[in-house]
Amino acid sequence: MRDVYVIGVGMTNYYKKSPLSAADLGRQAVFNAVRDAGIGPKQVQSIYVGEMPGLSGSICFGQRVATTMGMGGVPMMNVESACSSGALAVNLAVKDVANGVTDISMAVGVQNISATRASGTAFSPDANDPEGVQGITMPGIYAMRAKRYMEEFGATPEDIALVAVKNRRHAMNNPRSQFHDPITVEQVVNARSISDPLTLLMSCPNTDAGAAVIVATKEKAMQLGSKPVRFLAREVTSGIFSNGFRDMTSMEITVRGAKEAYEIAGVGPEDIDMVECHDAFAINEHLYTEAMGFCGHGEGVEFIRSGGNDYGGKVVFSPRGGLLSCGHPTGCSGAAQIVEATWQLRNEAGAMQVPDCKVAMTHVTGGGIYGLDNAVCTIHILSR
Amino acid sequence: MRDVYVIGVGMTNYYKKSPLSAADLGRQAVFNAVRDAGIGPKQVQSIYVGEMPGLSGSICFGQRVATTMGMGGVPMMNVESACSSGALAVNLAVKDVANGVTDISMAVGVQNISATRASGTAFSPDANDPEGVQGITMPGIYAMRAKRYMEEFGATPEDIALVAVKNRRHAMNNPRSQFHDPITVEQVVNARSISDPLTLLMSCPNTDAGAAVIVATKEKAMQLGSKPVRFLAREVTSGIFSNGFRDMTSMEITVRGAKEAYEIAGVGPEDIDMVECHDAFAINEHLYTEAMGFCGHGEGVEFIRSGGNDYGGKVVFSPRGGLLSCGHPTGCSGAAQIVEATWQLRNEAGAMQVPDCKVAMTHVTGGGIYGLDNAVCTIHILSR
Amino acid sequence: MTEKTAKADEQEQVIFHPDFFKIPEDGSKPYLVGLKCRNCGQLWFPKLPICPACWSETLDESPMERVGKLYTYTIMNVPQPGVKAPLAIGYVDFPNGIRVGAQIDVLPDQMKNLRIGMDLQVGAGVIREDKNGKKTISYVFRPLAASKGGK
Amino acid sequence: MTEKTAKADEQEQVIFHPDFFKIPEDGSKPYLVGLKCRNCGQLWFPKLPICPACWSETLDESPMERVGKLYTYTIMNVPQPGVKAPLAIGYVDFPNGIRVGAQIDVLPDQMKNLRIGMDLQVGAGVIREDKNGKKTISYVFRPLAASKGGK
Ligand SMILES: [Zn+2]
Ligand SMILES: [Zn+2]
Repeated sequence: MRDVYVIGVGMTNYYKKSPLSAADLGRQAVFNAVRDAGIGPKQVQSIYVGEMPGLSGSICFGQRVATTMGMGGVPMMNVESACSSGALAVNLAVKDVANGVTDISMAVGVQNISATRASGTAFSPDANDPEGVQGITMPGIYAMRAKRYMEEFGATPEDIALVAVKNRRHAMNNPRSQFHDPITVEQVVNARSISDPLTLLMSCPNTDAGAAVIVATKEKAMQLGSKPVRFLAREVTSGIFSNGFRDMTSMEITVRGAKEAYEIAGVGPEDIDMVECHDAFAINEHLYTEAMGFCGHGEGVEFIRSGGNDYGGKVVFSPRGGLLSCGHPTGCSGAAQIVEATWQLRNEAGAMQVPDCKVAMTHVTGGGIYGLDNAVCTIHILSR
Repeated sequence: MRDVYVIGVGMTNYYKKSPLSAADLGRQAVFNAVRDAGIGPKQVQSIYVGEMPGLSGSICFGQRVATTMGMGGVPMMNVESACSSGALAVNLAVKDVANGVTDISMAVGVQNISATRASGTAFSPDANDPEGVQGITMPGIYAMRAKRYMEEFGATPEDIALVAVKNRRHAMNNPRSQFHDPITVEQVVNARSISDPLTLLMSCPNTDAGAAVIVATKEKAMQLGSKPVRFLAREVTSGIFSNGFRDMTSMEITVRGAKEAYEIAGVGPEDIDMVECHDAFAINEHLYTEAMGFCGHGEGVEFIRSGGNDYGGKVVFSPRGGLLSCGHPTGCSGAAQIVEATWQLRNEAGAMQVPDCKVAMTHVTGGGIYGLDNAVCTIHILSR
Repeated sequence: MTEKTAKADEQEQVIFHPDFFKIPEDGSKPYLVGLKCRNCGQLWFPKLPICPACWSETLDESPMERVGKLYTYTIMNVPQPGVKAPLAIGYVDFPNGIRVGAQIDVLPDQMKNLRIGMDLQVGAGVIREDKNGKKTISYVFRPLAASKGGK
Repeated sequence: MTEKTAKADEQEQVIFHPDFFKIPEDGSKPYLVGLKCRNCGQLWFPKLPICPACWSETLDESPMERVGKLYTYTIMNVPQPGVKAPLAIGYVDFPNGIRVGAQIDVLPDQMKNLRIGMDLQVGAGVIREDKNGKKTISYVFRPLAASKGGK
């Protein structure tokens, strides 16, 4: 397998309500990424596009984005696994270059949630999902994890709020994030309850955005003079069905996925300078700092109280502001994380910059299906 | 790159209205394919699932199918490019084995159209597609191709009907096809007009079905004692945007895709014994026999009049009955074609058997987007 | 049958899902139906076409005990369409080793009494109602002491 | 403006798409707006954010001639929701080398007179109407001799 480098990244803003159509969000991200790479659009040899047609009703979304940019005539596929869709697109693009299928490939992630029929309501359940039909929503599932976590490990609503406050503070430095006003623990705890104990400010908002990542061989990256950002690992796995007494405070698919990713990358949690994690709800950083091995099971409370997940701590979680304050454009988020990690590894992250950032990890799960921790988990580890 | 073999295939019936949910159609196809391969379900190392969430509203469809069969914990992705979705899944599974990523991978294609909101109406246009908003439908586009083809090459409605009659005759031998009654040229020509000159009997019906294909290395195939069916080529490409005076009787994306596939496979049209082509409308065999090089441009009329596309002719098109008489479960069709081609190459196709079938080609396009011949084209060439 | 389902009978209703959940006609209490694999002995809920563990197609119905322990729960204030807020939902661990997620049928002013670890029993209830008043009946959980409460 | 759009003014309506299609306020005839890339000279229709050929962001509006030749057409009898059957649609080739697909506004009994190669001109018309009567106005093609016909 060949080493794979990021040669260009592009993003739109994270919009509450995008002024652009979904296709134009994609086009803007692609335009920015191609310009960032300094290549011609026709040098891209395969294209993968993550979007959730189950929300948008789209058909051949990627072809709609790319062909009117003169990028047709190459292998192109749309990929979906809920919130991991954009990360899957990156996975496939990197795999093409790694296996010698292409020298330059592109991944795109897009979601225009505000233009979607389902907007403003919780995601509808699959008619045949026994928990979906009962009305269980994604916030409901994470609320139940939070409830159990609080019971077992003594976390308080204020502990959960700490993550929302931190990620908002980070977002204030991100020109593209959806929110730039500071919030306090008190405000977070007292915000409207979405699903007890999670409040509105502990939950990621619906968001529209597009992101694009162009990857290439080392030779191409050097020819182009790209600042070196290399993939150490790309991991994608799926949930394991169980009817039994799963520990809902231990995120099985992320524990397994992170372990595999570390092994492939040849690094451990001690080597990771920053993480973009799937912080769809504020409890997630407790769950994921543990699942990724930054602290032991149940130790997330103390880890986060002591700032272990912040600038100056062991690892910076969500320097861009996370899903909590950038917002969560579902099909886009997995790709957006890699764009933001690339800027950090290039030392181009401005006020968000994680000092001396050498290794970054991006992580996104997705899919509420009964009997699974999550349907999917996607992890990338990148190094400068 | 390693050689890749089909080791197991599975299909459901082609249903007008499936008694099974979409997920259960997928499970039945997977069950049959795993049993056919003679492997254990946990030996499958990666899974790709083609379905159109833009029609069904599905999220993480493949994970819903596979994890309750104990096949979770492996890389799994849902892929879509309209009617090519199932073929893209096969493309990715084969690519994993070819590149040494896995030794055994599985592709699934499923669509339950009858359970879909959009059922019974033409596909809704993307709100931003300038032709979609004008009301142009897929039947409309193919009708316009037919109209121009008739004008340029002297084809008559009876010529177009010949394809529907032939494929119905083939379907009578297929226990899984949707129709088993013979039809005549007169019946086809006089059926209700869908979009002039195309009648109902010249158009593929909505259909529900699932198909699965398991592929592996030569070593695994030999260990399992599989009858050898090998991929000579897997081609996927996308449309090229143009506002100019395209020749709508020459199927640009298929001309290009077939040329590339032949080159990779090291074969030509003269070597192909059978084709499963995208005969969504009866005019398509005129267009595609030409685009694939079985006869020259404009010569499809005579080629088909003389039975060049039938048993005893140069190449058998759609021995299973094609989309016209099996029906077109969109996300499934690309995978279903490969299942049926495998049975032919194994000499297991019963009354449908193409005599001494050595090399088979499967072909599916998809996606109505203005400025493109088609959004996508997917071709596989397999040999015994 | 409970008060809730009796009232629902007046309008169109569906049971989700007759294979998952039985309401005996003799008036005895509703229960969940587990599936036990005849080959490997593994238990599953709800019904699946094959055993996920061993792919046996022979699974025998195995009625589940009616009382289990609440593993975790939440009160959802932003529900799906067709479901009214506030809505209590939870996962209940049954003695046969199976965990089931479903609605907890308690009045809003009783929701504060829910506790992780408490006993809940299976009952029948209306779990959703569409715009046309069509109701879906399924299993719900109720506290032991208040099994007849409506919403 | 044509009779058709004047009538539509009585109810809510949208123009698809003001960048694609101009209905001059001085009463002169409607026309399509091509885009000419200032860098490579390529013509495009309808408006795109960048030139697909050379990625220039500077594209100048280039009004198109109003008459073109019908490349092919069909009468659709099974339309999309919001569109009435029978509906004639076709691709028209304009002198600037651009092909445009749109509805052909002729009465059902005139549809048999459509011919490949005939001249059609651009007009304004109602191309769809949703359940609430909201109309979409856009460009349509009409035979030269009968440019005032309604449907
Ligand atoms: Zn078993
Ligand atoms: Zn240009």
